Amino acid sequence: MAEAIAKHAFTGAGHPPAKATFELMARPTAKTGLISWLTTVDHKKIGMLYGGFAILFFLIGGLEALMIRTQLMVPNNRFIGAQLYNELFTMHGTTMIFLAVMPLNAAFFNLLIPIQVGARDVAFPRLNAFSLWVWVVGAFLLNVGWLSHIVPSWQFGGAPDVGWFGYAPLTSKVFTPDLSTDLWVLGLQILGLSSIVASLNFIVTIINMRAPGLTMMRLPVFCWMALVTSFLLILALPAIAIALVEVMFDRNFGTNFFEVSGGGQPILWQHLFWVFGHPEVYILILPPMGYVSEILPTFARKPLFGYPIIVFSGVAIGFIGFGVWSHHMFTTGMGVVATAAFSIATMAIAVPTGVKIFNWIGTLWGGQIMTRVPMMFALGFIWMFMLGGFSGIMHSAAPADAQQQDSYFVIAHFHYVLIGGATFALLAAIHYWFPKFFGRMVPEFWGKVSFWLIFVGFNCTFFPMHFLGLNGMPRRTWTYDSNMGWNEGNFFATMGAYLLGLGIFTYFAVLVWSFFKGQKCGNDPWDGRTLEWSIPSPPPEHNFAAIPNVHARDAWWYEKTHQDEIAAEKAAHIKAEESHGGIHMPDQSWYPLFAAAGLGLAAFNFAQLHHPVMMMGNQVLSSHLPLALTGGVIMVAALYLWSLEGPGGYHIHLDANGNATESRGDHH
Amino acid sequence: MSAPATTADAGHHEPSKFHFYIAIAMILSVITGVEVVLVYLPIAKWFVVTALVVLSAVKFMFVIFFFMHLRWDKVFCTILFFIGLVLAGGTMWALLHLFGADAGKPLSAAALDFARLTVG
Amino acid sequence: MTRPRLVHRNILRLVTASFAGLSLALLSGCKLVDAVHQIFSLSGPQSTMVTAGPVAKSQWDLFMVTVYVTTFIFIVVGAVLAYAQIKFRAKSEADEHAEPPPQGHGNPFVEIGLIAASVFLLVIIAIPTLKGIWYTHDVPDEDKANAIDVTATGYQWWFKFEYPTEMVKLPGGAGEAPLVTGNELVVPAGVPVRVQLRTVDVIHSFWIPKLAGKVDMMPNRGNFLWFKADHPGYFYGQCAEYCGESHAIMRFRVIALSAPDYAKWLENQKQAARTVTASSLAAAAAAPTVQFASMKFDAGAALSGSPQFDADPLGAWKAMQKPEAGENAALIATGRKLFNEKTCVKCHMVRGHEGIGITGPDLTRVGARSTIAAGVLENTQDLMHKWIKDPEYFKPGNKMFHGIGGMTGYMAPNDKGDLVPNIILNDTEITALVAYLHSLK
Amino acid sequence: MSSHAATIDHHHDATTSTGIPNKKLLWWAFLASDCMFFGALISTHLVYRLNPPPGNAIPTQVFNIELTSFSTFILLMSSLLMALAVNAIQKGNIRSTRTMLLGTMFFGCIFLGGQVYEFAHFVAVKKMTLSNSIFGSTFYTLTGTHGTHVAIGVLLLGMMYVRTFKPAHGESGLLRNFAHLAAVCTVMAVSFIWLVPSGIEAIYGAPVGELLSHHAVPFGIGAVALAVVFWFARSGGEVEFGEKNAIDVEAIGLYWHFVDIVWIIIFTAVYLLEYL
Ligand code: HEA
Ligand code: HEA
Ligand code: HEC
Ligand code: CUA
Ligand SMILES: [Cu+2]
Repeated sequence: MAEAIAKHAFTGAGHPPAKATFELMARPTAKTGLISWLTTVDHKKIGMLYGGFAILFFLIGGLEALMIRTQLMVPNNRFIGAQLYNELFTMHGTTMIFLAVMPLNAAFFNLLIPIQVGARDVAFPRLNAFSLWVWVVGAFLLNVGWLSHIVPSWQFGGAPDVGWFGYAPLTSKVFTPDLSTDLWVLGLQILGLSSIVASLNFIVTIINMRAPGLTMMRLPVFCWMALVTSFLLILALPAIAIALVEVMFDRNFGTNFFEVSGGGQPILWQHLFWVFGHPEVYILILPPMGYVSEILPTFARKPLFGYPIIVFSGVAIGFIGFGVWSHHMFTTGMGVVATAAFSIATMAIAVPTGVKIFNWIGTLWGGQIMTRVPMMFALGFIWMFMLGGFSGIMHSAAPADAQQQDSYFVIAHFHYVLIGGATFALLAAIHYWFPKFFGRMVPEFWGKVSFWLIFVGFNCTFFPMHFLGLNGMPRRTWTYDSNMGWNEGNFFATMGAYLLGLGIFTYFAVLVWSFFKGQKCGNDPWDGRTLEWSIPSPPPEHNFAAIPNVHARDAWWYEKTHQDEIAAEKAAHIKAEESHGGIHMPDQSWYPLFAAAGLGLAAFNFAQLHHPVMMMGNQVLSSHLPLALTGGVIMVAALYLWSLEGPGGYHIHLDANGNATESRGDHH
Repeated sequence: MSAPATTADAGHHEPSKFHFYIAIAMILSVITGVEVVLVYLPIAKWFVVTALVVLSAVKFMFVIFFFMHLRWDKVFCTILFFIGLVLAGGTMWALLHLFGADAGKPLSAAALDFARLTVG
Repeated sequence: MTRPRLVHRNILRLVTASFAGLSLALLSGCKLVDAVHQIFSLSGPQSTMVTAGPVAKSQWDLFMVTVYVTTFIFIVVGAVLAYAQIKFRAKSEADEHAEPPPQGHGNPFVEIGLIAASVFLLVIIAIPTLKGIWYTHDVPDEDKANAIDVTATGYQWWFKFEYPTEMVKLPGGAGEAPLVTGNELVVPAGVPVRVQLRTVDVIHSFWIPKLAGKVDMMPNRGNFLWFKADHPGYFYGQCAEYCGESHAIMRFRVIALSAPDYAKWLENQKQAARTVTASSLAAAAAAPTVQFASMKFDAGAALSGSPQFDADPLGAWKAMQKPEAGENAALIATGRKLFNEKTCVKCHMVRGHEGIGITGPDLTRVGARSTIAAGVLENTQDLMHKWIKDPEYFKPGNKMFHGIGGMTGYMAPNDKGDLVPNIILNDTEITALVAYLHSLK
Repeated sequence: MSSHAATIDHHHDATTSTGIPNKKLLWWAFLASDCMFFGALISTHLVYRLNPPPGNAIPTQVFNIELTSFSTFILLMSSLLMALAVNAIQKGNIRSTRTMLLGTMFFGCIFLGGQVYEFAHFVAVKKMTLSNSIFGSTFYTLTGTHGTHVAIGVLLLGMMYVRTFKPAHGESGLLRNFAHLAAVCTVMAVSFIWLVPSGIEAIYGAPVGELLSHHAVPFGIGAVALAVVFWFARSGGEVEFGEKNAIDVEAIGLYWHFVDIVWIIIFTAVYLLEYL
């Protein structure tokens, strides 16, 4: 047993750390400062980087939303023009989904999965860093087009403007000749790569790195949802990757996949996109369901009601989610049989989702509910997500959807599930785990103020949109006429959005304040139930002084009630591990960053192969091919060096007081 | 773990699969040969199609279970791979049906020409 | 183990209470009540609730089924959730530190019961859904014989309508072609209309909320939809698939007429373009003009905006069919000449006159339309003047300004490749053009 | 880690919860994902094949089934060698592993050569290009993506081959490191600079001879650099690579075999079924 535990702590699957033969870059060892962040392989640091970027983009996406709402405040408004508006909603949707909610989830995957499964890091720490930096490259490519609004002589053609699902043939060269669409295609492609790599890593981590005793049926629900989500990602993203390749070829090499004059079928893009797109919405909501399933038991002080059923329904949602994509295409003339089949399949998803709602209520039932801020957001989630789910069911009735599709009713539906659902749960999670990772509490009072502002503002913004949609207001319209009966609804929604913006602002302002000034907290400020609450806040680099032995579903709750038994076990583990050389930790590395940078250089120039970019009246980077190839070579070289360098590693030794000392090179 | 394993004595190993692999490869080549011949034979079309599908499925299974050792690995690997295989197969099946249905048929050539003419 | 203390709870209660009170007080101000009422009103011209045909009605009825079922679930589930939230709330700080409650793990019977109940409720929705899918797909068999066919084609950013069975003679003995109009679809009321949906560029979607849900115009595919207007009326339509820069203002209108009115309208449409000369004006003054029977307009709309038009759009449309007072034959002739000289003719068809283009809307009877530029502007002389003066202002990116399919528009590239003004018009010229176009009834 | 396990059990890894080595799990999950990848591509091809637009190319007039059958056979044989390479390293037999790796690469290259010839032939003689018919678009993209997978496989095998020579104790001069790296980079740069434009030229219709003459210089530099890499790699003495690295070889093997099974499907669905 002790052997297994000691080995378990190993990351990098049994590679004996050896002196690097081809040591081109000395392995960085900095623990603080810029270099430590750039070269880190620590899942917590990577998680925080993901989180920081995601929150930044969430605010940018929100700002874009506020501009959209301002334009729609009054009819025939000329605050912004059609073109800019189209860029705004495209980038708002793309940003919120790919650059805010997905990476925020990735942040929590990184922060929590290794700790909740009782491991010291993810299975492939350098690969994890690679996913992060590749994600940054994708985010850059998507947004770089904005620069041409600031410096008009940079002719990227503005930000992407084809809508977040970029229906062909609008994406073909004939209709959107500018670079923005190429950057959109490549940006999404690269974000997809990042997500697939990250998901593979999480799958292996969850399945293979569990602490002794942590069976799958004891796994925290959050980890289960992360596992299902990771599977959805690796299985759904290839569909859009292929679709994007096809668009890219159409644009650059004259293929005919979606080229109407060559016999292409633009509807194929829709199928491939939604084969990805529908699982994608569950990719956005399953991790939030995980957070809520962690938060509710803590604040109701009861275990999750119906754990196996919640887990199973999560798996079921993921699986059925692959068979309903065409409900986004009810109006494309698929024929009655296909429409009927997808309609019914879509309704079926209500069952496993409902099961989760019922079990959450079951968790509350008979508990001692403490309405702390995270709990308020979690409860808000249940209410709002339920409403959003109901409008989803209304969409699933295909003939009724013929009136709702592409109207504000859809906008209302998906903001209820995406904000009322995903975002509320994320805000709950941020508030809940903030003390764990920063060691400080967020003040309750201001948290509650922000909750109420957000809650009220959100409903004021999006509830009227149901009615706007039923009253015939189409989405993606930069202006509307004053005689359509939409004036009041839009005005009200815009006011709501400002209120919502104020709420979001308050929320994050309070976080920033708490980061510096918040009250310090101990291991377990909420009386939590899972393993992360058993370690110090913020967690040390090696997470656990001793790898825990898991005896029950809520591992830490069990530990708290069986302290003697656990203390003995832990002492034994520590001894065993020290006798094996101490706690093994993976080394930092430059290569993930370099590989990603090479990829960025390659992609950025590849996008421009057919578009010379003008800067200050001159054609700069006149030949992009060499630069693109250089980028490719840098990437492959970095990957090669990465594989030669090996995982490396060093050891941490703990003294009786838990103080750590490090030793390098003592690999025996 | 860090023991230089190159010197590990072979006695503990399972018997070499060298000849076994060669046999598998031979079977695979023969099947491929049969497939190629099959399409030229004057037999009912449905039969050839079925036979081809079955034969390539057999080849597929031979490779994943023997060359890729699924047969000797933990079942979980098999499950993992089949999740992807089944979903991909299902999606392909659905797509082919969606496009094969009457409603999914593209405009006739005539209608296409008409549409093109009106673009001017 | 540190725990946040329960400070501020009472302050918070106070804040929420006063917030609620305040909003109630505000809402009771009567102008506000009106406004709030408006927020939830469903009586606009594109309402999906105030339907005017069987297809839209069946869709709304199905929607209401989903509303009833989900509202029921919401009330039941919400009540339980609310009860749990209130009942099991830790009432005091002491409560929170009390022994934790029993750590129960679930109850399979409850789960299975709830799953069964959900499935049952879904079946209630599924049955009418299936019925609706088949009903809304195509004209019912018993009505097929009456149905008329039209073809709607989407262009960035306007619609062309064709009547494949109504042939018109092309001028100069060039044979026959289907009748073509643009942006306003005129159909007979009480008759099923089967619309073939085509597009020449990107995906558009054809949506007349009061008559039928939308169906997309897919490149390379032959989609169609059907609808029937229960009674004569004037209906708003909208492109419902994002199709580029001016998607927002790719609108259209459907005018349903009684059978005799429709026949008269067709009769008039089939003539070549109207030519106004001094003598034709005199002759027309003597002859009786086309008269439309009076009919009821579905007035369930509470509209703001240009009141004269909105008060009776169908009436306004009918008024447009008659030649305008004070037509000036000389000015119209100048306009016709300019229409040719300024190269408008190469994009616009004016059947019987010089116009031969097909990349822009057919203008043979543009004067008789109630709107121009795809439902964006009311077709007054003034607004048409503004449109011709600066189309880009009203419709960013439009092809009349930027050119399309090899035809140069208001702007064209010069030798160096820079865009320069190509069609230059002054106010007097535009006035003449408008006079001409408005004479095309 | 002091557990001097005398043997390595290649089907059970005690350090993981499931006993499956992390790398193996990673690759199987990736292959599951790759199924979707090729599923989408093959779907695209078949959708257009079953509902061809007017004026599409006629596959049987384009294909050369003898060549393709030969390529299929070659790929199967490479798969065999790959399996044998894994078998050898699991026995700790590095020499045999190296031979098998080289053999696999060699067969992979023959397959690639066949494909380049096939493409060039289709374009130049059969007049089917990437853009002049939808069949061309889907066919080249699908088989080209598969070919790219093969090429990546060859690259990975090459890296693995070089790695088998990595000296055991890490003593090697800085200069040597730089020279090695520079050579590797040159090979890569050249193969990109050579492969990408010549691939594009091939697709747009240049015959093989012309291709070679156009790209003689980079091709030459690449060949020299390649020789340099191998020379640097072949250091005598003890190497670090051994039976414990079986999992690395096996991982690449999984990838290689997967590429083979994808071809099994393509061969039937894209080629053979056309002849009915
Ligand atoms: C987090 C993201 C998320 C989630 C979870 C969902 C969940 C669901 N969605 Fe939604 N959806 C989106 C995000 C999401 N959606 C987005 C972004 C779009 C628009 C994309 C675009 O066009 O830009 C969209 C669009 C969309 C459409 C297409 C609309 C159109 O364009 O015409 C449809 C159609 O069927 C649909 C249906 C559903 C259904 C049935 C669910 C179900 O999963 C909901 C299930 C939940 C419940 C039903 C509530 C709880 C259940 C109970 C209390 C049990 C009892 C209930 C019953 C028996 C009914 N969604
Ligand atoms: C998770 C996803 C997500 C989230 C959170 C949101 C959040 C919001 N969304 Fe959006 N939305 C989408 C996903 C999302 N949206 C998608 C996918 C589309 C479809 C796009 C398409 O059609 O292609 C869409 C489209 C969409 C539309 C329709 C546009 C159209 O069709 O024409 C509207 C209109 O009101 C809207 C509004 C809002 C508002 C008001 C918010 C608010 O919740 C935003 C709240 C946040 C803030 C207000 C930020 C506050 C911050 C500050 C004030 C500080 C700023 C400071 C700095 C930047 C330093 N969204
Ligand atoms: C390059 C082609 C082109 C030229 C030249 C052109 N137009 Fe147009 N015109 C269009 C297009 C396209 C539209 C539809 C615009 C839209 O609604 O998006 C249009 C719309 C119109 C309309 C509104 C028609 C309706 O049914 O809504 C009028 C009136 C009009 N044009 C008048 C003119 C006049 C007068 C000229 C010459 C000075 C002219 N056009 C020159 C292409 C052209
Ligand atoms: Cu046409 Cu939107
Ligand atoms: Cu969906």
